[in-house]
Amino acid sequence: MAAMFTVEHLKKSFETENGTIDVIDDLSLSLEEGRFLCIVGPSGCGKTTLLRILCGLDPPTSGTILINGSPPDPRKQKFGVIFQEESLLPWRNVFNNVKFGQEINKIGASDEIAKKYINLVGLEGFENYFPHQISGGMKKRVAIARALAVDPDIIMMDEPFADLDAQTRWILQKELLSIWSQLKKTAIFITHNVEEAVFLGQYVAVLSKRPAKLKTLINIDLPYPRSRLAAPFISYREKIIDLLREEIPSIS
Amino acid sequence: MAAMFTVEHLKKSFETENGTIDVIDDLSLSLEEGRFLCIVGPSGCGKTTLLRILCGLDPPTSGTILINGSPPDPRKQKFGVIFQEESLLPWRNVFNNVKFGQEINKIGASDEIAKKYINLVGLEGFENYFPHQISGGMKKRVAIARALAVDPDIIMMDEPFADLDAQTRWILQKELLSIWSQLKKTAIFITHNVEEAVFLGQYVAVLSKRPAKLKTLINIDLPYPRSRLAAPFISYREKIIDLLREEIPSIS
Amino acid sequence: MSTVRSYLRSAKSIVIGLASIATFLILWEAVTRVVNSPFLPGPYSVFLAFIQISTVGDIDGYSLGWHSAVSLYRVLLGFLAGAVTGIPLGLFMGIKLTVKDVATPIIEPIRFIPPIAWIPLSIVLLSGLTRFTFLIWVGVFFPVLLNTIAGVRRTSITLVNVARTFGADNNAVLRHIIFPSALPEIMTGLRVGLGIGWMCIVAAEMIGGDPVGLGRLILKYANFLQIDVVIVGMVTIGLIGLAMNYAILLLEKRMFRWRVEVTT
Amino acid sequence: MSTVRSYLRSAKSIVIGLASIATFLILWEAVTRVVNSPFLPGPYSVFLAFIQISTVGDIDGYSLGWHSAVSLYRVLLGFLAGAVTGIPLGLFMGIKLTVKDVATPIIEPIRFIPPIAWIPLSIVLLSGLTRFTFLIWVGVFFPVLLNTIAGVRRTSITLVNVARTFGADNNAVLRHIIFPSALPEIMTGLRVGLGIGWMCIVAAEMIGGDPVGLGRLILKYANFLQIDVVIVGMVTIGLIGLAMNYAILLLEKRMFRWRVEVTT
Amino acid sequence: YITGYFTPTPTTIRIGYLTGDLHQLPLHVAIANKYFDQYGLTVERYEFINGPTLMTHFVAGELDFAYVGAPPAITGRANAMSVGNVSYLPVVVSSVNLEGSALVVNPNVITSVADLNGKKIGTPGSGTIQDIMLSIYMKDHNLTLTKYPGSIANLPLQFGTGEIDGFIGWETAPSIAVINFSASVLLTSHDMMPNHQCCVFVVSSKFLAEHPDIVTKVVNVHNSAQDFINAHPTEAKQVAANYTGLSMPVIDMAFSRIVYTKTVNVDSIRTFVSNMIELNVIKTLNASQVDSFVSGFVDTNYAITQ
Ligand SMILES: Nc1ncnc2c1ncn2[C@@H]1O[C@H](COP(=O)(O)OP(=O)(O)OP(=O)(O)O)[C@@H](O)[C@H]1O
Ligand SMILES: Nc1ncnc2c1ncn2[C@@H]1O[C@H](COP(=O)(O)OP(=O)(O)OP(=O)(O)O)[C@@H](O)[C@H]1O
Ligand SMILES: [Mg+2]
Ligand SMILES: [Mg+2]
Repeated sequence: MAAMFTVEHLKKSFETENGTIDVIDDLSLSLEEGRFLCIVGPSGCGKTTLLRILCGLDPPTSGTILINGSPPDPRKQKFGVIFQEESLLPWRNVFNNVKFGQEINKIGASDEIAKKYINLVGLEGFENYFPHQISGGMKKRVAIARALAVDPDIIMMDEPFADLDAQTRWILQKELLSIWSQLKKTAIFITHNVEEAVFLGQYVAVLSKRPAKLKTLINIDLPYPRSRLAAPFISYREKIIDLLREEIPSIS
Repeated sequence: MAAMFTVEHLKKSFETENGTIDVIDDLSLSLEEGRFLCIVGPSGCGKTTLLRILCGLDPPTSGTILINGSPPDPRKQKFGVIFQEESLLPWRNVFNNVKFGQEINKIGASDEIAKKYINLVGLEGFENYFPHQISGGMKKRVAIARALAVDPDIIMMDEPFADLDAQTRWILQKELLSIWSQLKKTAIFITHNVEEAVFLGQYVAVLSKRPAKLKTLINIDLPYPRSRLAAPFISYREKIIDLLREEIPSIS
Repeated sequence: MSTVRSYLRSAKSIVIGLASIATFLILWEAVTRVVNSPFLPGPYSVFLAFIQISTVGDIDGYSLGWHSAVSLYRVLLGFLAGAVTGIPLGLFMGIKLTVKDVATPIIEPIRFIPPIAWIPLSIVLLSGLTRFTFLIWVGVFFPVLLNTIAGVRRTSITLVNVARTFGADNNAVLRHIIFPSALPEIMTGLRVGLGIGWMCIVAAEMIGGDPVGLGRLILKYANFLQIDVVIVGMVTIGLIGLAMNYAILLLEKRMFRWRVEVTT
Repeated sequence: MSTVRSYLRSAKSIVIGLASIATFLILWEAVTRVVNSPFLPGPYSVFLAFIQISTVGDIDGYSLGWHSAVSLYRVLLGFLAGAVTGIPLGLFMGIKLTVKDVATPIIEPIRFIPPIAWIPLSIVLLSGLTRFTFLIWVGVFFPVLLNTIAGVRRTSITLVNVARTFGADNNAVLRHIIFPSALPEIMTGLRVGLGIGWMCIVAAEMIGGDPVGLGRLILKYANFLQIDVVIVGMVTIGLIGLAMNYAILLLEKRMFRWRVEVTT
Repeated sequence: YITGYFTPTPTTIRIGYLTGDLHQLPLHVAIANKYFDQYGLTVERYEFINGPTLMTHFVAGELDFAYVGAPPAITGRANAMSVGNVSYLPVVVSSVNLEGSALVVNPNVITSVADLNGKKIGTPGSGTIQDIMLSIYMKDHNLTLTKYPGSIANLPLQFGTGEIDGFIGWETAPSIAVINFSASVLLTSHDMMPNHQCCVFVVSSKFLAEHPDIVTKVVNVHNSAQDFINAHPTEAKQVAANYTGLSMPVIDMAFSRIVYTKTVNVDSIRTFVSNMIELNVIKTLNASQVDSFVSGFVDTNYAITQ
């Protein structure tokens, strides 16, 4: 069962000791069921904040978010979320970290499914390792396995592949696409890698610099599997890079 | 003052409850003063482990590492290290995090220098924010500013730009090159982004999968500034990608 | 958090606090009526005794204020001694296995020994104010020590590594990383230790001398079976402790602004 | 860590431990000789008293073993009561601001009140074993409570968020994230609480009854001014406490294998 | 006075006494009537929660005089002598009181001595006079009862809750139980051990050697106070009421069971010492040393003995 997102006039600001900081400003967006949306935008623009609001962790300052007509609530909709920061439970080994989502979900933790996703992300043999005993990229892969192992209706990922080498990244991109296309989940995927966005997304949302607005929503009208070297692919990529360049102040 | 690295027959293994795991196996390498070395290799191959040994944090299981003839010791050589994981002091705000390295170094914490590097990484205005109030990419940038602010003799970076958008990344790559070329520091730079490796490095060390050996050391014989679209650049890139592809098991 | 919201929040918590105290007093009065023992005075007779002791003074003529001041002074000395010994030793025991190996077999058994059991030895070995200080110290030191060690253990190894790569020696690591990182546990240790220090005041004041101090007041009136005054002593200790605790909490709040705290 | 290395390490720490104890005993003997007080017996006369009390028994005919068993039972009951009340309440006070607002103004003043001061009330309100349990509980509860709250505050908000996005309700967050994450502090609280519980044994056993229990032994012989037996009681409490503490530490070691600890 | 020449005569003396103990009324009468001032003496008062704690301070040299129960003074002296620490031994220079304890019981349960069989009787701690007296009485009358040693402050409370069927203790605890919990007095200490010594007035051996003149003055003060109590009981009771804060009925009743006298009952002290040796409360003396111990303990130059 997939889901339909509608975000309307979303605003988010934080109160700090240094005053109010506006992070998202009047962002509207809608996404049909089973679609794959990639989000790109400058560092610090508000992507992670947006994701946290979309999965119901933070309330918006104003505006509405509806998933299939009701506000986001992970107790009702099955999310598979991957956080940008380290998010493994340090007291559980790799295997039990992957099983964690299942346990919470009460879908009956299945050792086989956990095993399957551990293999998928290339971590067979490391099941009994604790998080502090594996590399940065391996930790990210455990988080990916954990999110997928709950068979989520909605996949939300915040730069899941940033710590991975290109080769591993490509493999996992393909796996993700195949899982998504087989099961028709709705996917929201934040990335800094424009090539990745064009490779994966049906839509790419380009956000402005903070406070984040929707600068442009691009429909990537290419069939899967896509070739990174094809001319239309490259032209989409260049277009998005140009859009981003407008947003990023020449720091220094 | 730059430094010369010699690594000879380096081996590193860890004892775990699941037995011994060999991470680095007979790795030899040398790097003259003032050179820029990039290291690429599959996720989990041992890059971070190597870096930790090079900066004196971990002892090798066997083999020797010498910097200018003596074993690595951050109390004698001035390092500027950027870790792959989050490494900001949560109880210090951005400004004081950047000043932290200087305070330790006893080079007299200078507000101006801290300010300069905060601006360099595009964080002006966030000086008083605590780490939990800034984005993932911003945290990485604080760590970069902190490492550079001590005016290190040896720069060692573990995927410093992985969390940044392409545009910010390019800007910082250029800044890094200009700092390095002006002051002739020795730089060791771990990355998953092959393009980045070719753009920055005088040498690119391609490591094999775990246990890491030096698969090939490539001399990137291109003048700075390099153009990412030039044919020799692309051919270096493709060559390295091919080398890596041999190492990465098709996971799943 | 906005000032308005935090203002509302603290107003709310004061109201809730007053309500709980009121409920507590009503419950107390109810229990008193049910049990109906001359030795379980209700809140009102305790209140009267409170007025009596604060204004007129006790049988020896010492007022409640004086009793409180003397005990407060003794507890503060012991508390300071506990903090000054417990925190550094805890830090060193946390990071130096050798220090731990040397100190543990001596310290561990000592920490279970009741303060009262120390009285004879403290009379023989110490004199004057140091006796009181020692007996309070016995209560303060161990919570501070154990919590400090626990805090050291919580330190992120990554942060230690960051400091090391910048050339930090053990000292600098201790000062810049381990200490601030262990501070929340150290503060908890201090708060627990403060409570135990106060708990030791009766034992400490069993040592002879002027019949002054809240512990002495309690002992004296327990002997006369005037439980209302005993309760006045208990309540006074509770209130002073509460105030000291509140001061530490305010300090904590300032110090730990950087923390994100979990609430549900 | 390799088994050989950890074996060597524990052998080394045992040797160091024995050496420190030896040093301690020598120092004790030296101080005894210098002070030359009837109330500061040396290690040897304490040893003789130890043999006497363990084999022949005290003046009432109770052996040291029996004293120890009775006190151990009382302390264990109080300790369990403290753990069973302190941990859940600490968890709830840590995560629910309302619970905290209600509980704080009642609990905070109480935690400073000396156990001895509770004796009159405990006699009036409680009976039998519950009194002992209550007076030990007074010592155990607060360290466990405060440390549990501190542990909850340490919980990483990211991990809570992870659980939430998987659909965890408050209960599941508590069970799967907050509790395991606070466990190191909770264990510290339990260890501190165990120490304070033992410290309260003399206060608890001041209540009349069979003249049995280590606290009673101490009180009894303090009355006779036979400090050597008082010290036997102190040392026995120390050793039992040490053993219990060691058991908790072993448990901790098993539980916290996942932690990387800082040493320098 | 050669020693007096070398050591300036002190005008300030340090006196220890026990919290709220009606037995030690002479001290409070002497203070209230300003007897010390009349001899040019200033008193520093040191209050203690029980006799053993007082003795520990005493033997450490922190007190010159003390009002204390005979048994703690005996154990304190015996212990100090055993390690050859003889500077601050307690020496009895006068009596404070005789008797002054009682066994009170629940009249619904116990009406005769025979009823004590199988009952729970509280005592103010193993090794106290009362505890020892009860043991001796039990043995002499072939009684078996369960002794519940506790502390004096708690005995009336425990009696009130019905946890014990009676207790033996020093005044004012028995009187409090009678008045608050309608206990009845089964036996007074007079019945159990007539004229037994209770509290004594002691001076430290060092002070005695150095300032015999002052000791004489202090003993005179003490003795005048004793005379006053016996001559003016009403005024004395008022002093007692002021310093214990207890109600007049309690004080009246307690007063009737306390014998304030200047005369030390040496026989009674000898009995205590022998019993304490027998019970192993004193380990450093044996039966043959009792006489020499007691003759050193009671200084007949000052104390009137019988
Ligand atoms: N709790 C907070 N308090 C104050 N400001 C915050 C807080 N959380 C986020 N911000 C601010 O919101 C802005 C956006 O943060 P966010 O993490 O959403 O960025 P992002 O787009 O994910 O960036 P990155 O690509 O670097 O991860 C930042 O400027 C940050 O400082
Ligand atoms: N403390 C440890 N105990 C056991 N194994 C460890 C430990 N630290 C690292 N390893 C293992 O060493 C291997 C290499 O880890 P390392 O972090 O060096 O990889 P990496 O090359 O940096 O990977 P990535 O690109 O994902 O960051 C991994 O297989 C990891 O499991
Ligand atoms: Mg982000
Ligand atoms: Mg790494």
